[in-house]
Amino acid sequence: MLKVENVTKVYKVGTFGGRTLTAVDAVSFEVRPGEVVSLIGESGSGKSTIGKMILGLIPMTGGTITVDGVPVKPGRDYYRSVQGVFQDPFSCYNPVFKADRVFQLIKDSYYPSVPGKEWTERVHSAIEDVRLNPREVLGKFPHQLSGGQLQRLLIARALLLDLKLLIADEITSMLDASTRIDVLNLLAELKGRGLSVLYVTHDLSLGHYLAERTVVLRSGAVVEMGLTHKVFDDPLHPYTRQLLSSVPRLHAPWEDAPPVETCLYHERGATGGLYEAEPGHFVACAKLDDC
Amino acid sequence: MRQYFGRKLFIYGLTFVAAVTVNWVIPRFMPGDPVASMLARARVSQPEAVEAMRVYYTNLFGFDEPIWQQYLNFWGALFRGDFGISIYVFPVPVTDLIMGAVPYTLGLMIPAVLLSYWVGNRFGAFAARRKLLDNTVLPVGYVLTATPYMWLAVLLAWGFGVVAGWFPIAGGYSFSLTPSWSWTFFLDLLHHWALPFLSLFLVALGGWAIGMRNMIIYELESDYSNYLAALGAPAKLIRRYAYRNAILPQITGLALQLGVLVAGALVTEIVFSYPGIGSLILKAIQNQDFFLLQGSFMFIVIGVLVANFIIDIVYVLIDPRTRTGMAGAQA
Amino acid sequence: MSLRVSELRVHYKTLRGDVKALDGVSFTMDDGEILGLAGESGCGKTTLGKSLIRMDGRMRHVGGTVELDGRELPIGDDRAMNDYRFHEISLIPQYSMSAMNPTRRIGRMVTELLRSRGVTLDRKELESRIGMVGLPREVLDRYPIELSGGQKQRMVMVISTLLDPALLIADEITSALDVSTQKAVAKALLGFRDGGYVKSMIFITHDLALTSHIADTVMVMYAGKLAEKAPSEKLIKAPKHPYTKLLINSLPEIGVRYEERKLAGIPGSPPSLLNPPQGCRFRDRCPLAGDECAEEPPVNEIEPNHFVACWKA
Amino acid sequence: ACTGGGGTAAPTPATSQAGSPPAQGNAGALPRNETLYTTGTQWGPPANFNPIREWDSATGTKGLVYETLFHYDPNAGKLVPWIAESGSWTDDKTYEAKIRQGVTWADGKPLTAKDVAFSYGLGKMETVPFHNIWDWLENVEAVDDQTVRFSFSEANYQEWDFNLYSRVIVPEHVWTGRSEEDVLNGVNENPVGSGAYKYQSHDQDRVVWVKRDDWWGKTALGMEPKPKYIVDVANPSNEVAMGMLLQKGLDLSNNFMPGVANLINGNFGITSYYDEPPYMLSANTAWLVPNTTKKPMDDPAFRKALATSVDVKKIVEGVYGNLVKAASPTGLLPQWDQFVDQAVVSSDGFTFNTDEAKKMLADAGYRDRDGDGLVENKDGSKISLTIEVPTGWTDWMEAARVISSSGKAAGIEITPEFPDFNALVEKRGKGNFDLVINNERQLSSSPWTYYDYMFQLPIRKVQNTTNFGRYENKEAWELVQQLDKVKTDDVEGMKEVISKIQKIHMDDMPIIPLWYNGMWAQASNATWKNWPSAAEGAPKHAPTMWRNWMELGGFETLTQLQPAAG
Amino acid sequence: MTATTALPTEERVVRREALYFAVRNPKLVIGFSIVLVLALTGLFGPVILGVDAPNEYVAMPMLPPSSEYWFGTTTQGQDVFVQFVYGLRTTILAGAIGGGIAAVIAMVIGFVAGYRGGMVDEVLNMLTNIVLVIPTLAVLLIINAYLGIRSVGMQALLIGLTSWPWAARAIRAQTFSLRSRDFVDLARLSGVGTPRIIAREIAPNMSSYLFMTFILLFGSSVLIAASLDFIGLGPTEGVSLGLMLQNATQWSALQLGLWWWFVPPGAAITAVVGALYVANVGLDEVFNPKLRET
Ligand SMILES: Nc1ncnc2c1ncn2[C@@H]1O[C@H](COP(=O)(O)OP(=O)(O)OP(=O)(O)O)[C@@H](O)[C@H]1O
Ligand SMILES: Nc1ncnc2c1ncn2[C@@H]1O[C@H](COP(=O)(O)OP(=O)(O)OP(=O)(O)O)[C@@H](O)[C@H]1O
Ligand SMILES: [Mg+2]
Ligand SMILES: [Mg+2]
Repeated sequence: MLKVENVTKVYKVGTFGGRTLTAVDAVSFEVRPGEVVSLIGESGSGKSTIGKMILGLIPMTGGTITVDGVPVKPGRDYYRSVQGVFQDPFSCYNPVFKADRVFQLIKDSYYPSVPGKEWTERVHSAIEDVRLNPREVLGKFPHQLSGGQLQRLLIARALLLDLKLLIADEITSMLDASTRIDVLNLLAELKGRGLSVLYVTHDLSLGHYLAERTVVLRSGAVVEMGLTHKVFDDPLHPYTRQLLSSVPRLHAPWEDAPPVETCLYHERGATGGLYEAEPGHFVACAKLDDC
Repeated sequence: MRQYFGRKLFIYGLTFVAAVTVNWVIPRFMPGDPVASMLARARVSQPEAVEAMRVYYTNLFGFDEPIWQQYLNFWGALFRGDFGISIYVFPVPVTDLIMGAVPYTLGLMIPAVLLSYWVGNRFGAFAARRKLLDNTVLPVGYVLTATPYMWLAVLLAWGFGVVAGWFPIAGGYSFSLTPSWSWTFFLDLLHHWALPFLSLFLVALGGWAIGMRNMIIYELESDYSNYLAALGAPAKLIRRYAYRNAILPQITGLALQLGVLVAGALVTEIVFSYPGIGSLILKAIQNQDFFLLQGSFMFIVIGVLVANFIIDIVYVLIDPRTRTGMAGAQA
Repeated sequence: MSLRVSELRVHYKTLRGDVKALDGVSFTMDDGEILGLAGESGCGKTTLGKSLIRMDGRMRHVGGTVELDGRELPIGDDRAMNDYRFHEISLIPQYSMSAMNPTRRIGRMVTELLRSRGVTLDRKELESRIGMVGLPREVLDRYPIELSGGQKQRMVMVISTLLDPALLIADEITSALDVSTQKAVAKALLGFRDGGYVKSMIFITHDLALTSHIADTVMVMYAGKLAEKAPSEKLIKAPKHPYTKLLINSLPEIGVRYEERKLAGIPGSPPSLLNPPQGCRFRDRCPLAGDECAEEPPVNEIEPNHFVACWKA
Repeated sequence: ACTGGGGTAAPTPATSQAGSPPAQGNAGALPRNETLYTTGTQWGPPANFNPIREWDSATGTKGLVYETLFHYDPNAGKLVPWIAESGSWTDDKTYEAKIRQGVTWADGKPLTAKDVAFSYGLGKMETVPFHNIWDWLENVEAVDDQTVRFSFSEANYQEWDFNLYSRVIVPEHVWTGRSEEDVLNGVNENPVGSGAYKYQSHDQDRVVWVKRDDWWGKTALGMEPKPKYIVDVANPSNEVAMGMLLQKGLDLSNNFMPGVANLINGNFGITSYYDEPPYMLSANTAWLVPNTTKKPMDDPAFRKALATSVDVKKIVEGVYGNLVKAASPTGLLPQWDQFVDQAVVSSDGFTFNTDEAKKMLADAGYRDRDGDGLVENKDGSKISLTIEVPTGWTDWMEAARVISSSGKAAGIEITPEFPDFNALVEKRGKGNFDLVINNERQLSSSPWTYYDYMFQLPIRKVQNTTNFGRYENKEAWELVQQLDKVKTDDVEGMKEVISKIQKIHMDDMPIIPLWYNGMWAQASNATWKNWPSAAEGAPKHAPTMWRNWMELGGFETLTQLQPAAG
Repeated sequence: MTATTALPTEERVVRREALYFAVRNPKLVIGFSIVLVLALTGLFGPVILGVDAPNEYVAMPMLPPSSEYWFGTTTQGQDVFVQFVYGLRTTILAGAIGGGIAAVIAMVIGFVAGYRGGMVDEVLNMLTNIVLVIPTLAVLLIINAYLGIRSVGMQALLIGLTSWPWAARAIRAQTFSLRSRDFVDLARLSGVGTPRIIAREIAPNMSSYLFMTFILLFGSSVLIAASLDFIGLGPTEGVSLGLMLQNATQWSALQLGLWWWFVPPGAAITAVVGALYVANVGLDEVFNPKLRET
């Protein structure tokens, strides 16, 4: 389905682009049909950048990304099957227009010939799919809707297309605990319908809740990836361990993991590529025993 | 840092080339021929004499060469500080005329710009968010910025000069004096300088006061101001900090405004017959003296360019945010 | 008894009427106690924090009193409050990232701030505290922009507690940080309390899990009112208010997977604080709601130090 | 005459005296009571002190520093001996001038006949503006130190008189060896002249002259200019000049000052030649010049109708507030009144009359065929003329508007246009215009200069100074040349020729005289008094510093001034 | 997040919030009232007065203001009030055209540079810089001095062509920050092209800002035009307030006591521009809740 190979992104930074910053560093992973892969990492580790490159919103510096074997080609046809939902639902809506304009844009681009009535029906059913009441949410301005409602409308919007892949970039970070869980449940359902989802997050518990497989990023490079339960139950990389230990848990005290800085080999993630520690579980260090 | 300056220099260099080219091109493609105007001035009627003079002046101004050669010559001359010979103050070199006028213009502009900037900003910062001041004094500021320079200047000249008789209304110094290094002369200079300065100062003052007021209101509402207030810092400190931050955009404002201020100085000089570049330009226009016009214009362009460049550098030096921006902390 | 808040009512003036963001909240705090304040977005947490130190222009003190160490705070009087600020009550704001003047070096700013409050800076003390939160002392010579988010957060923490206030209000100071920084900041806070730099602390967050790690007592608010307040252990393990229960149940934890245990959110949304309904405000979303809920439930101390505002508790 | 300005907001003399701007009694400052401040001549920074550049040398270069053989007194209509003691035609083609004894240059050297011969000899250079006299002047020689002899191939008596008081005499010992370029374009710093003043200093906006104590004229002429210093201020704008005059910072302004009548009538200590309209002496005639090569201006009948349509009174009163006088139909200046043939004027002259103009148009075949109130050409094509004056020349712009509207009233469509001076000069020279206003001939010793302007032939590709209307009339031009050859003391002979010329002018109207521009002169009595005026006992010279006018009375004015305090 | 229970009434209130504050903002109300009065005077004055040649000599020269000639007459006997009304029209027109052209250029350049970024941005930035650094008036002087045709439109055009740089910079910065908002990406994901995104997504978000920019450009155009007129480089025909000022000065109006000729045009320019600026601050307060007085 989605294949990300050796993708690199270098930004020019500084007032006049005097320096460079490698936001994504030779990242490779794969998302299979009907699978949720979660992309985990701290802020600034390059998660959104990867997502946007897949969506063709920013150009890559190196590597290839293919969807069903076809390289990313931003444009109407590509977006018919690949869509994204972003982190901040409030900024996804143009504040001066009504929220349902996002549906109108889809119609104008992809279904100009569908009669209005039929279109309304489709929109209604998509909205009902995300468990919203069309009458409650249509015809309103973004600020009159809650974050959860907006977020779900965005998902409904994506559902209007013949979607194969959805990039969900931290779609729950702005939500209330209770709304959050509703949205997650919805994603999980979509997966059941055969949709591939790349779920970007920095909240480990959410990634764990949803994904089949997990990719852990640090400073733009993959440090560990594999089946979710393997990564979480048996974290190999010290960074993964540190992350896991920092998560506040309701019923357990904070545990202490040795800080990553003490490791001689992990100044900046991996350099020698990934090492398959066990089948389907990759880690960016071959010298774990020394840590 | 080096790259930043390299970049800036490049942009300014390019601007300079463009300005010079524009300056060179415009007169050449407009109607009216300077040689013809010289001839018309001389009131010569004999055809042979006219022809001889035409040849002579055409040659003198270099119009007999191919156009590209004229362009190159212009550049060459520019670097020699040679802007040609004035037509209406024939045969004085344009450079001499400009050099005679520059001290007056700078003497007017620099204090007017700096003082109005300083006073205006202070004043705006002081008045912001103080209901009484905000509602009484600031409207005056609006009125001042909106005042056409010449209108104010003429009113001042008439009121303080002609009616009250406190100030002279023309010239850079008394017509009875010869320049010398004496108090008398200096005071006399000051006496003549006062009104033109005042008219420039007042109009600019209003602008800065308003700019600052609008800017500092945002700063007073900003997070760091709120934090200071929450920690019980006195209003004075908060205002001082807000001022420091609000002044930064005002510095860029200064760069943006410079062209306008030059225009203001021009008009003011004309009203007060102040012997600066402005008066020179007006005369050059009235007398179709395009070498003088080119020269004066070049001078202004160079002045504005240099001022902008300085402002750009100052800005980088005093705003830590731009400096770290250079180091890559900003996207 | 260090802090006693009784029946505090604070409203926001708006065009459409008063937003009753705090509508009669009472609680007490002991010396040395860290009170975690949790609740859905918009339930009035920040408002409570602000009321205790500095109300903004739209806030109006409508009723109730606040006592700190036996003295009543003039919370509605901006000028009179100034004596208490920083010295007695201090704040780490939600906006720590932008709380420091971007154009002053941090050290200088601190000096000037202290001087303006009539205190001379004890440079050694300052440096030692900076060391405590794990920052190099060179930060004092830097501009805020040169610090990372977590560093700024910790720096503000140091500044706010320099005068050893009796009460520190920390408003959502960790929500913008990633988990490892979050942990470091939280630990630093605890260290401050333990080091005696602050006597007591109100720790505002909507992350219940995090609160439970820091706070001694957790208070859950709902729509401008207190819902439940209990020692943190107790509140997590045995919540009594249906809202608290549902909230805790909707938190996914590592180990929980969709396939194995499907979590559920709380249906509906909180009422508007413009015209809050009569009676229990959670009634519309509450699975247990009954007729008695049409009347406002009082806050009962059902166990020592366990307060609940619910008829069913 | 004006009802408004009276005394409402105008400054009172008392207050304006309080703060007279020139620093008084300051060390290094020119003493106010010995200094004359003038303005109105110099239109920019003093550029050069080269008397050959009569058109842009610093004010006073000719007149104060360099002198001419004669001056001319327009009132008496006579040449006044100056450097020359006398001059006469020894035969029809030879003129001899006697140079005064004891005339010295500022450097002490004596001025001799050789200097005179040298100075006229400069005209042999092609680019020197008076080069054309060498078309008919054959030779100049210094017979002895005191005698110069001019031999002519052709004797143009009228033109020669004009030259006698127009050409400056420069010192041979300083100028000899100067290249043509230097003579024409040199700055001539530190001018060495024979005149009563010498250069002291200059700056962008002024030139300062100081009196020569050893000027020859004191004894030879028995006159002495009074001001020790003369400061000529480069022209500020009208209103600034007026303000300075009110502030007593100026003594003599030769600027056109609109509305100055109010100040003259009010009690501001400002005087002019007449204390009633037109206030000023007349200096030149402003004409409306039709392009006679264009339709319908090639038709004398149309031109005449056009002349009749112009409401000059409205210009005189409305635009100039009576500061000028309407011109007589001949346009000859009042000083030349004796040469106007009244018989010709009354039979062939024109006066403003809209109805008459309409009738004349109709009679000549210009009728309104499409009913828009405007006449068409004889062939039915539209007439749409433009009148062009340089932009910024406010009074002329207003005048052009009046001409346009009064033309319209008579049925001629005239649109005012205000191009830049340069563009206008070019169009004017090439004949690409319909109507322009022009006044490029000043008062002179002879109406010949006036008619020379009007009728000069041949028409060239570019007309630089004369006959912009490109009017071709061989007969008229011959008459003008004939006039040139009439001896200047033969007034009757002149009248006879002029009468014929006037007839042609009145019938053909190659140019339409409009009004007499004033010899603008507003003087303040605060420091200097006894300004020329029409009043009894007052000097009758032209109070002006204008270029080429010093010899017409400007210099004499200086000699008659008296300190106001004394 | 709290506004889930949005009621229809609430919506109306919110929609009209800007209006609510607008009509209660004294700066805005006073500013716009003055501009409106003057604009209407300029627009309909000539029609009502029924005069079509404002430069005609209609009365005795130098009459002080009276009931017949409200602003008195000039040295030539022109009715100052008639000229004033016509001048107002021209001046406001010059401001509108000049400001309009400048605003359009600033918008095009600002939007494109801000949205496209990269090389395009650099080049446009450079262009902006060049025009910015070359002093407007000086260029106008030169062009004007050598230009035969000088109509109001031409003048306004030239002003418009040279006075846009600061506005372009400001719009660029705004666009830059809007560009990174997710709704722009979302529009791209919906297959919308760049021009449409700029026009339909970004611009509407800045409408109040664009309007304010236009106001400022309008004001500065009026002032520049007045300066040009005053130096004698104004339109060669017609009346404008700047030309009136020029004429009044050239005919020494003040020195001769004709203050009624000199004062009104300058005062009107000051009033129009000043009122616009005041209104602009008012607008700022209306659209920016932070600035609203509490
Ligand atoms: N347009 C840009 N120009 C320069 N640097 C950028 C740009 N966008 C992102 N970056 C940098 O690239 C790195 C990765 O950014 P990215 O947004 O992908 O992180 P993230 O993992 O999504 O973080 P978060 O969890 O905060 O969303 C960061 O260091 C960021 O500063
Ligand atoms: N300035 C204001 N004007 C009007 N209403 C306000 C204002 N500030 C806050 N409110 C309202 O008051 C209520 C309480 O706000 P408060 O900021 O205290 O919530 P909170 O619990 O801190 O939420 P969050 O978790 O989002 O910070 C909310 O309904 C909010 O909409
Ligand atoms: Mg991201
Ligand atoms: Mg909050």
